[in-house]
Amino acid sequence: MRVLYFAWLRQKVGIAEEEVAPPAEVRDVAGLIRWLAARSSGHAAAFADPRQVRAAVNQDFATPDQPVAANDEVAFFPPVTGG
Amino acid sequence: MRVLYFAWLRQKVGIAEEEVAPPAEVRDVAGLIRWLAARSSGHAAAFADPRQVRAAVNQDFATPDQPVAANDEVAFFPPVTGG
Amino acid sequence: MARILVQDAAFDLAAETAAVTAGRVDVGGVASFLGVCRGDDGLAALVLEHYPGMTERAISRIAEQAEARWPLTACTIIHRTGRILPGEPIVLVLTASSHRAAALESCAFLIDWLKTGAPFWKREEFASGDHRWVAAKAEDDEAAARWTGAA
Amino acid sequence: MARILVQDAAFDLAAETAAVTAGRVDVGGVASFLGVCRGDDGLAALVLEHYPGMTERAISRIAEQAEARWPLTACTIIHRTGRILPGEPIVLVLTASSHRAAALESCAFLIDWLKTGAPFWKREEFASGDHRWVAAKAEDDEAAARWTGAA
Repeated sequence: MRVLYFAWLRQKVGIAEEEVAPPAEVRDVAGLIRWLAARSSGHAAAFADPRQVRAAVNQDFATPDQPVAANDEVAFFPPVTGG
Repeated sequence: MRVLYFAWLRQKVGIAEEEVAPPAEVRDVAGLIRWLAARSSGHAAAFADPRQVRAAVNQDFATPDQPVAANDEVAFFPPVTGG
Repeated sequence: MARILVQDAAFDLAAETAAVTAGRVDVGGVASFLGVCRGDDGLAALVLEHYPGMTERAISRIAEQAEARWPLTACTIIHRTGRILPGEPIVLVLTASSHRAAALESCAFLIDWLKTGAPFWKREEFASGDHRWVAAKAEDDEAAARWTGAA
Repeated sequence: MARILVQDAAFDLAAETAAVTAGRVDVGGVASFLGVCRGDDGLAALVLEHYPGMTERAISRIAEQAEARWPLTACTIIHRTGRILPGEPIVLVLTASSHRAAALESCAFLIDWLKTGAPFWKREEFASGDHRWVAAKAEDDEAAARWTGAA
């Protein structure tokens, strides 16, 4: 599973992307966030306030209950501020 | 009194402007229209359908009951179609 | 202070846009509407007539209303007259503001009002040699009227 | 078919406008919105980040929605990324249609949705050396949401 981080999530985690192999009990976006948050203090800081975190699975916006699987590209980022 | 005609009113009257001296009983735009319509067949044709005629007195849009006086500039034209 | 021009000549959209942002850092958005002459039904040309003096005054008043209603940093209205061919621009409304909604709304307001509140008359000339004066549209009156409702 | 570009480079408003009218006579109006970087509070630069691939897809979908909702003859969206200085353009939305209301409304719709539906993130850099990520605004969500209400 490829995980990408953008904006201040990237800065807090300290990397722009990583390949991860979460255990089978990680089934959805919310579960992935909990698992990732335990990987480092940077990850913990990035996911400290879940209300400020948005996700995409395979480049579509995703809700916390969206399933995730081994070959997915999952991205985490703050609410968007373009335009 | 200076009277101006625009668009198809100008074409029907046959002139773009004229100096007129209506009698004292011509007090407002509606009265002026009645008086002008009697001046020629072109004038009569221009004012044949008053619903299609708009007026301005001294370069402000005017209603039929707007007073007119000797030194005014009065214009007649169809509903506007700019933009 | 609005920039208002009524002229036969073409205008330069890029130059007009650049002029409202040049040398300032308080402009967040520039909205524009460019009205273009369509070539429907064999139209060969539009000929636009105006009432010199009154037309400019009427546009100035519409612009003043927009500037009173929205916080604009610039407002440019250029309306062409004379003979205009299909595909050529007729009118430019350009508004700038710190806030995008003010720029967008005032631009729509101005073009809606120009259609009904400024003395211009369009005559259509056809390839066949026929010509006719364009009739005012009820939908234009409605578009202008919605700005006077609750908003 | 919308023209969508996400790029660091500046863009040419005049060329984009000319492209949507060139060689055709069915365009009655071209509406555009140009978003510009303001220099509030000592801002030295904006740095815009995006999600390559997803950003273009998200914009394409928004453009498809606009093209389904309004009869557009053209739809151009250009969003810059990277470092942008106060006074410089950030984003261009340009819509063309036979009808002015379609061009004006779709342009407003697209810029409202770009603010909330396309993955871009802005970081502000100040003359003092401070920097901060721009927070999303509730008013932008509201502006985008009004397009899903009764209209």
